[in-house]
Amino acid sequence: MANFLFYAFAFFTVATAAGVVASKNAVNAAMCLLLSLVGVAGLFVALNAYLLAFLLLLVYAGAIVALFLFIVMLLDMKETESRGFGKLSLAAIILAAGLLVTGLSTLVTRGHLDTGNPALTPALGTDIKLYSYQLFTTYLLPVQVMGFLLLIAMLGVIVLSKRWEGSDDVT
Amino acid sequence: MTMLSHAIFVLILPLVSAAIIALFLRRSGGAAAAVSTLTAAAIAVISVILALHNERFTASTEWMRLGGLVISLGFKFDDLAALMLVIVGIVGLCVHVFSLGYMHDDPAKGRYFGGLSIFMFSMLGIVFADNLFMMFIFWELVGFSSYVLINHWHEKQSASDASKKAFIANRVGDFGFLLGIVMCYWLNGTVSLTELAAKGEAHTLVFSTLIPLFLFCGAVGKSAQLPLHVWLPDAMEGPTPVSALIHAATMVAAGIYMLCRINVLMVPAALDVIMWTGTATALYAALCAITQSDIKKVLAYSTLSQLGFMVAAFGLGSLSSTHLHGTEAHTVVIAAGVGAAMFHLTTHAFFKALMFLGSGSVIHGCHHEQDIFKMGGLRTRMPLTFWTFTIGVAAIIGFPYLAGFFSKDAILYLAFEKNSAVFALLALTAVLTSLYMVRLWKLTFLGAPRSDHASHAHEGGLTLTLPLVLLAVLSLVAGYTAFYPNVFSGVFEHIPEAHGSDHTIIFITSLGVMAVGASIGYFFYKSTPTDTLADKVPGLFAALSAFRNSFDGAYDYYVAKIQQRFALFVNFFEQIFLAGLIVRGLAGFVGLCGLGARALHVGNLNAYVYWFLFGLVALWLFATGVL
Amino acid sequence: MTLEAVKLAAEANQWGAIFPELLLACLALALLALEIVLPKKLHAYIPDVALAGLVGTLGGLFVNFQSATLGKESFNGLLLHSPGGQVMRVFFLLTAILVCILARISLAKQKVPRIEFYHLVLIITGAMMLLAQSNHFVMFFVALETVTIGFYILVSYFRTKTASLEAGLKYLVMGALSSGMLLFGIVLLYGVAGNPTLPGHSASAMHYPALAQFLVANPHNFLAGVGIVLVLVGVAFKIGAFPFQIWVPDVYQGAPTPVTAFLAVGSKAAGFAVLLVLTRDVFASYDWLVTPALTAMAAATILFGNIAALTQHNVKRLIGLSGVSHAGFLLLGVVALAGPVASVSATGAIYFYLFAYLIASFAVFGVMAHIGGADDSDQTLDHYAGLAKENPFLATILAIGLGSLAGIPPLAGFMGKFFVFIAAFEGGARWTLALAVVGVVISIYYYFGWIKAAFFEQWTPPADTAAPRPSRTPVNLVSGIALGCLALASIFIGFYQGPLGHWLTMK
Amino acid sequence: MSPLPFDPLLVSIAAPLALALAIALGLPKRWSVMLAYGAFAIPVLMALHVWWHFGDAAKDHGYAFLTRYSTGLDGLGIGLKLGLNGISLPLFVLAALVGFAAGLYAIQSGAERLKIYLMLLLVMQGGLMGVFASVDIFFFYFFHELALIPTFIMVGIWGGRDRSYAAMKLTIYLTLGAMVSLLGLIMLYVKSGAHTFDLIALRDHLAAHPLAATVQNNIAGLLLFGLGVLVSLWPLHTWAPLGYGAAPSSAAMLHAGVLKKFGVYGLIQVALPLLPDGLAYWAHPLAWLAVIGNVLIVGLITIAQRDLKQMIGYSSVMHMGYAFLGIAAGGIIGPGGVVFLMVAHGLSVALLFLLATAIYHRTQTFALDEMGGLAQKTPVLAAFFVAATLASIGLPGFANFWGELAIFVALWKFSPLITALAVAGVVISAVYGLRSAARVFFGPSTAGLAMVTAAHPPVDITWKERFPALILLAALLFIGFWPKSLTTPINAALTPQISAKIGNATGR
Amino acid sequence: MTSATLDHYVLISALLFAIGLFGVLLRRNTLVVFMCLELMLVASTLALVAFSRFNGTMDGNVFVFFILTVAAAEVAVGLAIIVALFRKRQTIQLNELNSLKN
Repeated sequence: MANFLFYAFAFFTVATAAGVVASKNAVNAAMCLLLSLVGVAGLFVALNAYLLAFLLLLVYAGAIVALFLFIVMLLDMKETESRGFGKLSLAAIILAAGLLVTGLSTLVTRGHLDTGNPALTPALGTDIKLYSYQLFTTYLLPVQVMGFLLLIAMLGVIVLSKRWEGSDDVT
Repeated sequence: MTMLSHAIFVLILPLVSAAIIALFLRRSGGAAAAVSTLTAAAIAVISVILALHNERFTASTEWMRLGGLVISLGFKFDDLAALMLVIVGIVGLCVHVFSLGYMHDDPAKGRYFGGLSIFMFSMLGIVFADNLFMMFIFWELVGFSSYVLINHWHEKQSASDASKKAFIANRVGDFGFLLGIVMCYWLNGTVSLTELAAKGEAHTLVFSTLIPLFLFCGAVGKSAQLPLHVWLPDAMEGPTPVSALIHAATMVAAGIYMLCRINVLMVPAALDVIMWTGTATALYAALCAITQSDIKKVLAYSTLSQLGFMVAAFGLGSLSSTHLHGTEAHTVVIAAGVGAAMFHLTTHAFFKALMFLGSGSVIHGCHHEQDIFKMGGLRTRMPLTFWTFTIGVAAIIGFPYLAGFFSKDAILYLAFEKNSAVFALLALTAVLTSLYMVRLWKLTFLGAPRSDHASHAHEGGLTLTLPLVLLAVLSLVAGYTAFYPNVFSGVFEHIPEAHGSDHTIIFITSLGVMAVGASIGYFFYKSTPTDTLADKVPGLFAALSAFRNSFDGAYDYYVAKIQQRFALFVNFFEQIFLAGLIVRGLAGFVGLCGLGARALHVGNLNAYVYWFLFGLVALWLFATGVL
Repeated sequence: MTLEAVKLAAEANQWGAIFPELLLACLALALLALEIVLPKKLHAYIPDVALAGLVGTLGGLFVNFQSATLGKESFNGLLLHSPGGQVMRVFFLLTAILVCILARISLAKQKVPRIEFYHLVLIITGAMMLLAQSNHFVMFFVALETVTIGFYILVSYFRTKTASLEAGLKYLVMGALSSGMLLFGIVLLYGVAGNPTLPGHSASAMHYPALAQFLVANPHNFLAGVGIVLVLVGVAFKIGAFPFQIWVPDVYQGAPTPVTAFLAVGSKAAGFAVLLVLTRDVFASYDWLVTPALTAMAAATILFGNIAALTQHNVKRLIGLSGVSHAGFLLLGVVALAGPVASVSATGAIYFYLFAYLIASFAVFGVMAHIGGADDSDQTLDHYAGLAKENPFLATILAIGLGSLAGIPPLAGFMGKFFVFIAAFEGGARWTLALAVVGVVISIYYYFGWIKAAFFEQWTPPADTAAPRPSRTPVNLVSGIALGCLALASIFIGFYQGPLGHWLTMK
Repeated sequence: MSPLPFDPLLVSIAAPLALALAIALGLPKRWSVMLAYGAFAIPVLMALHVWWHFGDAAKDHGYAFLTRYSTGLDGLGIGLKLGLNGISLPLFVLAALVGFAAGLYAIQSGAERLKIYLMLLLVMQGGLMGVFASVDIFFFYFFHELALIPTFIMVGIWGGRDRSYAAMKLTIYLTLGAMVSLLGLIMLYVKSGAHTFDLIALRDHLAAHPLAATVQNNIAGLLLFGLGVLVSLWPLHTWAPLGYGAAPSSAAMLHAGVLKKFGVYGLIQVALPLLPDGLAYWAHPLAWLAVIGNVLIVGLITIAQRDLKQMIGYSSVMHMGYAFLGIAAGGIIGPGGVVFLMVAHGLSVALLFLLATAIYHRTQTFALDEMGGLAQKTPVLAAFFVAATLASIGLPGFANFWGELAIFVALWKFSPLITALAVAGVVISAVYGLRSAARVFFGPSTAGLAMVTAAHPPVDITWKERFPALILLAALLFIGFWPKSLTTPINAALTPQISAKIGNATGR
Repeated sequence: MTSATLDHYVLISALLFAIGLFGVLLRRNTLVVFMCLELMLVASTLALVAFSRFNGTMDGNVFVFFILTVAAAEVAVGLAIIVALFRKRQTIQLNELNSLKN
């Protein structure tokens, strides 16, 4: 069952991720991203990281993708992405794809990792208490920094978006 | 005062005089002339004292030391040096005195007399030098003073060119001279003349044909032998007293003096080269002199020719004669070349200086007219000059019992003994000498004046005539070795003397050539404003002129067409190839790379992402050593 | 898990050890508070508060330089307070001070919010200081991202200018891309180092010492190698090393001049602080991998940076590409450190170089801030023509700054290069060193070209009056003093290295 | 030690630099000019003082007046160590003298922006004093670069024709040379294992642990290339004539006269004692390059020049060929001759540049073809110029002669053929030297000159020009007549270390 | 069907990463590019969680928190920039956003 779940979610995730790249339309891409995230969340579940799966859906799917969609709608771009590539860029794309495939296959063939029996390793991700313990003791400093990160992100969005008196913005 | 301190005083005195003139008396020519002339007088007096005093000495002090290279400042005062010293002193004094009158109105008198003092200093340095480095140093310095004095009337293009030519031709000779010195230094470990002589005595000298040949290069330059003779006729652009002193009596003779100094280093092969060079120069110059119309140029070529005689004499080498003392036969080797050359040098110095000063007197009298075809009839107008000049002419053509007669006989005898081809050629040269000298004499002094200048000519003042008289006397008596006190025996005992039948042969030959040449000269040439030879045998005249100009032509061709063009080519090569193609090209290449690198920043983000991907791959490949 | 354990873990958080960072954070918050509290006419003084606060923090840091925590870990091993870390703290504080001074000049020409800029600078500075001292990949990543995201905002801060926004977007995409690679590298390292079947594995595999131990035990692990290379890519982006330098000219050109300076000096130095720690302490056993990679990168960076700068006419792009070449020279020092024969003086040489670079760069940027007009992405060499006549002070500062950047004795930049070269030679990077020499020679051309423009050329107005030269901002007291100090420091350090010289033998 | 209460070497470095700094900080012009006299004179006084006391001074490894000042780099074995040995002493004095002359000339030149001009010149002067007083190789290099930078700026601002290109080319070339030689010095520093730049310590260390032959060859190769660029070894010389052609006179005097000697000095002071095998390895290629390239090719190029200043520039390139030949020849005579020649050439070329500018002020041109007959108007200037020319072509009586002579003597042992070619250069130099003197001064006046002189009647050399020229000329003559003044210290410095090490001239 | 091992998860993660990277290479719509960047971050989180699970360590899981936060902040700022740029230039096509170049 676990295996089936894995394969199903894995396939789903990869397929929808490919959809993000392949879709003509930004809205479609965002929807594909959303689905892909759901797939990843599923994989998280398969890895017993329930909290993280939930958070992923909440933060990514709920907030980030929504934001994307919102912006896509807001900008309401009439033009679609120009299609077709020049010979040079086509060659570059093929080369890049080749490189990526080569890299992946190298990673798979050479990067084999033995693991102990997963059944025997403790699934620490299930324990919510552990997260909080870690976040508030060991990783307290990064959490504080994160706070400031979010603060400056907010500030940044304000600076970049708000109209200021006297500014010669045109919209 | 010891004799050494006399010598030092003599050497330093003209330098001090020159320094004083250069520093303080540049604008006051009269004072400069006085200082310089007094110096010359002192030199002459002390020279004679030094020579007469029977003390011969060597002394040296270290001048520079660098590692094992020691260059010393020394005195080698032997009979040879003493003889040369006296010649320089006396001729120098005469010329100084003559210059007082001759250069009286020159605006740059200070510079002139300063130059003369510098020259005296340099020349005395050569005379005294006890080693080749020191000799080289003063060798160069006489070249410098010659340069300054030839260039005295520097606003004349010809004077400027002539001085340059003289210096450069001398430098070419010095090129070899220096190499010879350096080679001798490494081969024999010393360049001290005394030590070399000692090694020669001890038969430890290392011989090499190259050393004397290299050293001879110096003499070729300084004594204006073929093929570096070209500067001497041009050097007549200088004031006439300068020509008398430097380009007739002393400096040009330094080459012969130097050869005599290094006689110990000579090897037969080198002597042969020297001999033939001298002979060729003698003959060539005599041929050139025939077609000259400038009084000084005739004398210049005659000087060349006489220098050729001396060099040839030196090249003929030593004589061995066998005397029978009872039953024992003594073989005596005398350095006949040295003796003959020095003897001729001595007599030549006097009579050639006399003639040059005489010509100076003529030029002065004729308001700087130098063309003999515009002279004539000066005999009556300048009688003293005429008579003294006549003595000079007689001396040079070998009129019996005058100075030149003895010395030339000695050379001819030596040639007769050693090499009959040389003898024949020298004899021929002697004919020519008589011919052109008589031609000059006749055209200048006899007949009717052929120009206003000549007709208004007049004798100069006492300063002009007094030296003439002195030199004339010397020209009369200098041929008698008995005339000299015994102090020069170190030189004069080597003068070859013909005895018996040889003596007769030489005497007759000598008389014959003199008579033939003089007759042709006297009877062939007419006192006309044009050259009789050019009129009568224009082909020969043209041929001789062309022959004379051939060297200059060749050099001019070399300088203008080869050296200058090659220099321009090399310069072009440097500008175009080195500074252009390579340097600018490299810069351009880097610049192109820069443009290429600049073009990579296309501004498109997608393109930039490729950089990341390819960069990642490349980095991986580098990291794992694939690339 | 008892309360005791929690307490114990909490006590490991020695907040006192990061008091300068805390001060900066508080200062940043205080700025925002002041903006709300103070009446509008007093807003003009808020930047001065920031400046004063920074100077105060710097002073406090100096007073407490030999702090009790020096050489120790804090925050459960997240941070390591090394002497090098202290040096970098000073470096970032200095950078921040100078950026603030530049900002006072540049922002005055723009209609944009002011206070937030200083706030951002302070937060980024704090994050950089933490970054330089991080001893754990989580801390590293978080601090790095704080810096990066802060820079996204700063680069696009002049949002009324297309250039600034476009630069922001480019920096955003490239930065996110590099962060992604870096993160993936960290993840791989974490995964490998925590693998229970491998020797030396660790439960806290993102802790540097633990990771280093693991790498020593597994000297040829493939995945670890991939992880290391990916991390290097991420850092290489920060320092602008070839081939991850491609964003540099565009972003430097578009960004506001103070931000360009901050990027060129602060961000780059942060990258080097991290790279230094990683190559020296963490990846040391993978020198077979790191050394060739860094060597190739250093060589290519030096050459490319200098060659590409050669034909630039826009001075911001020029200084950006010259900065790339400086990254190459610094990488040379890192190579010396990572090589099989580690150079003793390499660490100190890099620090010295960084300080020399800081001093010289800010001198140049300071002049640029005065020369540039409102549209400061358009600043070409022509704008400098005749500067020496019109404003000899700025021209002299510029010449000294550029001379130091070019590495001309007796200026500090030369000493930096000299030390790095020695280190590189000791480290065995002979051929790269030879290339570096070629690079220095090439660099003379554009640095000197700039000086030439300022000193030897006259300003001739172009035929079309469409592109008038922006008027030059007069030098005010603070920036005048700051620039003067920078120039004098460049000269002084060139002659007398004093205590900075001791770094060179610092372990 | 010197009897002075202060370090004369440090003072002679610091005095010009201090005034330069003061000018930079805004000293008024009046004061700047007045103090400049002092700042240029102090090094001369100090130099004469140390020269006078050198013989009696206590010495360590041949170095007198040793003092060390820490600059914070003791850990690296770098420190400002000042001292003079028999090789640096003559050059130290040279730097002081030429600097003084150049300074005096500059002060009176009335150049535009005189203050900055003087400031740069003072920096140059301070750097030059430092170059020759430094016993620490690093500072030796450092001061050289310090002195170099003003050259670029001076060419760029006050230069003549093509100044922009010339300044750029000069800068790039010299940076290349400096960087490559720096690389060599770093290699020496690291490879020696002594981890010090102190020349004395390095000597001791390398005497005990000589470097391997290949290492020596590599280092010597780098140094020869790098310093070769700085000294304009053919074919790396093309910056020199261009740069000198464009440089203002005082800068050209100091650069061609003194600064350029840095490279040769470095080879003698550093490479010769430390890398004897390395130098011996390169000796033949170096000698051929120098004799064919510098002496013959550049000599011919010099003949073809039509611009007086460029001609002097080329001639200085040519004479540097002799310096390289002397180094290649080895022994004591060769390098000793080179030191001699450096001093002599420094004085003479500085004099020539000074006079060339004086000529320019009268003719308004450097083009030889447009000049002629100036001697009629300015006889004393002509005399000076001819004297300087003759000095530079090696006439005895002037210092240059001894240097060239010693080099030729040493060279014969090395290779007679090369000697012959090198001596041929003497003829070439006579050709271009006399040609230029004749073109400028002798012969009838040209029409062009007549026009210029009609507008500005030329005055003869003024005292403002004459005094600096006299200093240089007097020094040339003094050394020329009393060569031992130089050779005594040179012998003392070269004999102990080098005769044992470089064997190809067996102690001579 | 073999059971899902760590290798499988790493492969999926790497695949996601590669797809994201490829998307960044390929797409010209800034928003889509940005989405692909997010995909790359997600790929990392997947690997982290997998490693955390199989290695039996907690750090990876906690790290995901931080990554998510960073991603959120990044997106916020990024979108703000994109919007601002769109307002100035009326386009968000990458190939049209090249006013900064030589």
